[in-house]
Amino acid sequence: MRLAYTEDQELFRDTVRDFLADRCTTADVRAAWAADTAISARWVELAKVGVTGIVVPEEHDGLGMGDEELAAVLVEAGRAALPEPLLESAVAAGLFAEFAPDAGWLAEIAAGRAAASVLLPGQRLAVEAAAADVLVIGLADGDLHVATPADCVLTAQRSVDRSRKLFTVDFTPTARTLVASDTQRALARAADRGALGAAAQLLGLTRRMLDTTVEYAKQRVQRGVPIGSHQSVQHHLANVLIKLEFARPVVLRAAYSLARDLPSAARDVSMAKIYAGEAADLAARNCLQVHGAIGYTEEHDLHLFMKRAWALGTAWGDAGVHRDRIAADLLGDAPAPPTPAF
Amino acid sequence: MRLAYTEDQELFRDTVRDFLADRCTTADVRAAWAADTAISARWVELAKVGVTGIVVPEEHDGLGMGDEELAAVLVEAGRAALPEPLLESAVAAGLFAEFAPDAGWLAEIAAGRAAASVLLPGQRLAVEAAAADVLVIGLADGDLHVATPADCVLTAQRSVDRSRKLFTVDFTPTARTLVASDTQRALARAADRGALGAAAQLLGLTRRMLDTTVEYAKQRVQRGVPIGSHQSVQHHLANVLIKLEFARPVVLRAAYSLARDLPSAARDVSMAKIYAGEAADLAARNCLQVHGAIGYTEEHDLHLFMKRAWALGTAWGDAGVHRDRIAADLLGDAPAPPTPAF
Amino acid sequence: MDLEFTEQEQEFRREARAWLTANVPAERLPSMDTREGFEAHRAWERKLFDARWAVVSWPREYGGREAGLTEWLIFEEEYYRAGAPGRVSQNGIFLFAPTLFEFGTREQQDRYLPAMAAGEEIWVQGWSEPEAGSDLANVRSRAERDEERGGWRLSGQKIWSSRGTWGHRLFGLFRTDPQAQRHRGLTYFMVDLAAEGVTVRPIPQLDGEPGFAEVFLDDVFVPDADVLGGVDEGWKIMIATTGSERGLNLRSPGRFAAPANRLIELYKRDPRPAERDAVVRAWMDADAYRLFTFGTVTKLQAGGAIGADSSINKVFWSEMDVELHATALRLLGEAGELDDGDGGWLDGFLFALGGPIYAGTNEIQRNTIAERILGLPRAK
Amino acid sequence: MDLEFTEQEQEFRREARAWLTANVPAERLPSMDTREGFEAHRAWERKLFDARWAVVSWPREYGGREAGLTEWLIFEEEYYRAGAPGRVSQNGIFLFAPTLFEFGTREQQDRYLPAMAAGEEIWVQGWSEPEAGSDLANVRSRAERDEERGGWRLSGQKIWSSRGTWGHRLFGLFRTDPQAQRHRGLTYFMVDLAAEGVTVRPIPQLDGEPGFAEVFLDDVFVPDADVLGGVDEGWKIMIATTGSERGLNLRSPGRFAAPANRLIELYKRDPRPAERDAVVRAWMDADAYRLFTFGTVTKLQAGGAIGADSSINKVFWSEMDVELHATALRLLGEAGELDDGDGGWLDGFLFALGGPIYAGTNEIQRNTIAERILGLPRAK
Repeated sequence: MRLAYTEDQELFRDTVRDFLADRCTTADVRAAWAADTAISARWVELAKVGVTGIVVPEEHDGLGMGDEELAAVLVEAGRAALPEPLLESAVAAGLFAEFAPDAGWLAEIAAGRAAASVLLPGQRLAVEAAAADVLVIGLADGDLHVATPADCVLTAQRSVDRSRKLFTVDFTPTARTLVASDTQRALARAADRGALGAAAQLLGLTRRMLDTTVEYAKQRVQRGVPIGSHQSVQHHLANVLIKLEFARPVVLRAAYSLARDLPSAARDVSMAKIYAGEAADLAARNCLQVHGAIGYTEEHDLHLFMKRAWALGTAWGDAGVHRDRIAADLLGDAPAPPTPAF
Repeated sequence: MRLAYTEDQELFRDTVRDFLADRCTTADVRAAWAADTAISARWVELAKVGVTGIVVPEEHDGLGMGDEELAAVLVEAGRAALPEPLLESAVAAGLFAEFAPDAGWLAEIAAGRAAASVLLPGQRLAVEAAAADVLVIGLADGDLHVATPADCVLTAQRSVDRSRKLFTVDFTPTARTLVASDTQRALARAADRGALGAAAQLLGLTRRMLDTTVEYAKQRVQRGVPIGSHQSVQHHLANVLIKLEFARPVVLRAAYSLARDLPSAARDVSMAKIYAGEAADLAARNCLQVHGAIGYTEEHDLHLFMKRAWALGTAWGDAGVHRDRIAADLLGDAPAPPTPAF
Repeated sequence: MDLEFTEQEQEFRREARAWLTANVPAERLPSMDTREGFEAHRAWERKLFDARWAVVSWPREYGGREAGLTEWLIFEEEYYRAGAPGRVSQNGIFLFAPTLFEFGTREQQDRYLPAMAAGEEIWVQGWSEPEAGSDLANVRSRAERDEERGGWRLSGQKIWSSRGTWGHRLFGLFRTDPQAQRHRGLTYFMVDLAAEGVTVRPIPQLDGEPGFAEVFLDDVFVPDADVLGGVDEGWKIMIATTGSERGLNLRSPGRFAAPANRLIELYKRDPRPAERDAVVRAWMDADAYRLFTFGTVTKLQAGGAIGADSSINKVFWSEMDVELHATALRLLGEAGELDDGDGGWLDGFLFALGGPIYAGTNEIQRNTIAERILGLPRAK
Repeated sequence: MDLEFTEQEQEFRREARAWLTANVPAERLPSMDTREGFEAHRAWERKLFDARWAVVSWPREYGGREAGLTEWLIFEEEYYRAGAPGRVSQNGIFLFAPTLFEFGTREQQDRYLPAMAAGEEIWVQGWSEPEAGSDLANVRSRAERDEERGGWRLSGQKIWSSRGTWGHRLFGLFRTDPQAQRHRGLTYFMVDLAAEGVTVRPIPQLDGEPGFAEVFLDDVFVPDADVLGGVDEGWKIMIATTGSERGLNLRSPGRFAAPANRLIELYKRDPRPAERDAVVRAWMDADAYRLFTFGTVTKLQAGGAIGADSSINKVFWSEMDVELHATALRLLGEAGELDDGDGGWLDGFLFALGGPIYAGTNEIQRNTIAERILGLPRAK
């Protein structure tokens, strides 16, 4: 029994962390806010570190890894508030690998020459749908389509996190775009990967908000003492750490279960999304409160992480959706929906 | 618009408060724990102050008052953890006044010569059913019976609050005991009076726990400072006060609505039970925490109030039951049950 | 007890409702913290004022109706119920005006109140300073005597000044006696933001709009006529105003009843049972807040004072407001992260998050409750 | 990552389950804090010991199985799953024994460990004192040297000593150097509660039973043989033990998984949808606690230490335990206020309420988390 990443996994994660510390600063995130798309020159660099091809099979120039490594890296993406559609491209890559391995997209994604957007049954919003090179669209009837932005009518939507370029998608399926049918099971798994990925990012966001606020609380002096010496501030931040430390193994276990397609995988993922979401929610609330007015401005960086946390708390099924799924499984009071409804 | 008791009401309430401070000390409550019944010589004295006959019509030697005055007095009963079945007798008196005014019980109750127990549809537990002089039993079909303990098979149950002498009641209705039929509406109103009365007592219990704990926090010195100077202790107790101060007008409004049989009365009562119950729950939790180990003993008086609070939080419909009723009314997602199910 | 409204009060309600129904703009105005929205909101204030609805509790001579507290509550309920625009003149009419009424000279009142009520002059608060935080006794901005011109020269820096970006006049404390410590030696000034030496730096809030600003004063001349109350008596005067900010005025029950009712509608349109209890909670809390306010009004009408009770009030409404809006966003599901236009739930959420921070953080309010109401020893 | 158990571990689980299934008493034993229940629980300990299940992680020579951490987790899961009685020897085997193993002499270990494991001698903690509160460095009970008899004479007062009413031996700190301040000059003693000069005053807990006691010592002789570790070195030794109390040992995941599963059954028997989310929450929290513990075990097996992380652990389990039991009482509806016999939910609730208080209140734990893990400046 061992609940921890391997040394290799940690090494990879640390490499990505270092890369992001350098190449995804808060100035970079702000640049994504201002741009039409968050996909930048960094995408190719991420590919060079291996990040865009984590779940791309080795025969298509990827790393051939799975949900454990993806989750580890997405924690780092959360910590840096990386704005690129890394998770979406990974979800798409999983579907490509299963249903259209030879369409060429896998190698393109692994090389950072392409980024993907994805729209699963129940979802109405697609991240970066306009700037993505390819859209993977799963329909409720199990049909899987691969399209380009040109095949769709896209309507931009404004997320609270302006670095998330969201669109509603009006898409008319055709025989040309259809790549597979009866893919319900794979689509459900893809949705679980999305939820796990959101959970992982939420962990990283929580850690970043906490670290930032601890630093502030040490340095900010009021009435002659650092505010971090007040018991109320201490308890606000201790409560965040408790939430985070209990969410971490839950997310780790979900990655483990999903990577192995265990029978409990869907429930484990739902629990991960709930715990990581709650940790991030509490972090946003308490870190804002500790900062006070300065945290309430867009000049301070805190808001970049809070807003990403709120957005990802909602995306890929919010707490209510995932709680319903767990309740159905535990209490049997309703049939468990195979996929989170968004 | 005036949300406050009248001067007369306050005068009456203050008289009862003074009486209870003198005649219902924590030693008296402990005596009730040890005895077979909590009905003591104090019952007659309470009658002399007018307390047992608050809702008994004047023509039967009562005060002829209503739910507002009853609630005001029950706040004081809660503050003192008065163990007698004051609320039960008042609920019974209301039903007597409507359906059996001439059975003689009204004057007996007003004079303190009799105490009543009550069992409404859905309730399984009757307070003081063995020592009460009369049991008023409402059945789900609307039949109303008046019985004596001898008409029933009583099985004692142990409440967490040992001063509450609880019994399950095995009662076989007969023509002799039947006093009225089709009393559903009155029974629902009686249940609301019970819930309101419990809410009022919960307010008083909250105040008492808070006051006791504030005193302790001022006096108890650790590491050279009174523990009440710690921000965590201050916030624990401030949170209780906030809950209490927002529950008070809610209970007051419920008494007002029920006294006038307003259309919103049932919803208002449910809200009062929820708010007062939450205030008392938080008070128990936080006051115990501030006391620490000493509060965890039966030697300290705090437990007398905590246990009464837990019991009354459960009795007359707990928060879940009352929330369902409000949700049905507000959201219309289910027909509003006419009476809280217990 | 009497929870009915009098026939006169009901007539007042009908009148307010009728006017609001006829006049509230069908579409939401742009944010008052944009240039365009600021002007649109001023125009709305003018419209209110012309119909004598801008400052219902004020004396008739300044555009009011001399409404009592109950009528004020009724008006506010109707105002929010109608979905009327936010009050761009809020800092002036609710926060500053009570002080001006109590401590201002007749000339000052005549000069400033009508323009304030009509939305002609928007007032800006100058309480916080970068180093003072929430501790106003730490004010460092100073005023030096200028005998020659008959006034004072003000220098220093104010921050978190709501409406500071577009507003016209600032009220706040400046240190007139540099020797005095803490809350002594402070004077209450009214400052023309168009005066020479004033620099305003807008600060974008969480919603991206410059709802507050940093105000730099460099040797800004303020004539004696714009000193409010006595020199060095600013602290005492300020206390009265912060009492208002934390107390009844800023947050009328109507402010929460309206979104709570909208939340019920949102739930009914697309019920998510997992959120049922949170919706019920939001509605109940808004209702409890209304009842609590009724209790306060009853107390005030009997000659009582609010005092530290306003801290209880402030903690409750500010946390309720956050929860109410967070619940709405959850009900919206996937769309919860989106600007939802006329729904305004996301904007409302971001706005609500300021509640537990401003006008004394909720941590400080809880200390106040513990110390001033419960009588616990002072926290260290 | 590897969340499977090895074949050997699974065999260990099967063996434990089989024995427990065959041997756990069908009816709940009376409370261990009554005379009768105390003896019944001791008899159960004896039975466990005879089958070598009393102290699975101990060396074989003292009755253990030299089980590793994972096996210990498995045993605990099975133990609680089987609904086996509470451990009356808990203070000894979990709290004191690690210290005795680390700091005791071979003679002390041989003398005390087997009797402790067999339930023959029940150990009682002597940490708190009436004036010291949770601050053990404030210990005032003193030990004076008795050269003549070769030992020490102990005087003072200990309080909140769990199992103190019926237990046999007490471990705790006494001040051997009256000049030394705070945590210096303290020595770790083992005291025979039958010795002359010892008076035990039982204190009834919330559940009415004397689960803890006040222990008065008046010139009680303790021979040198019963000093644990060096004279004046008690603080260092004590730290090791409180580490255990707050850490892994006292609260195995099985302790919460079992009631969480019972809660699910309770809900299914009579579903109250209003409590659904609380039931799910309780189960999830118990599951999260299990995973957290897996993480801790992984860290320990890799040679890491727990340290201040135990504060995170303690806050979580103690608050989860209260919520879990409060949820059960709500599910019981009207019967939630009743002693429910074998259900034991009310007893469990009252027991759980002690969690946030003992072994360092959760307020102190949160300070520790803030200061020792997050590195915030010391609270004043």
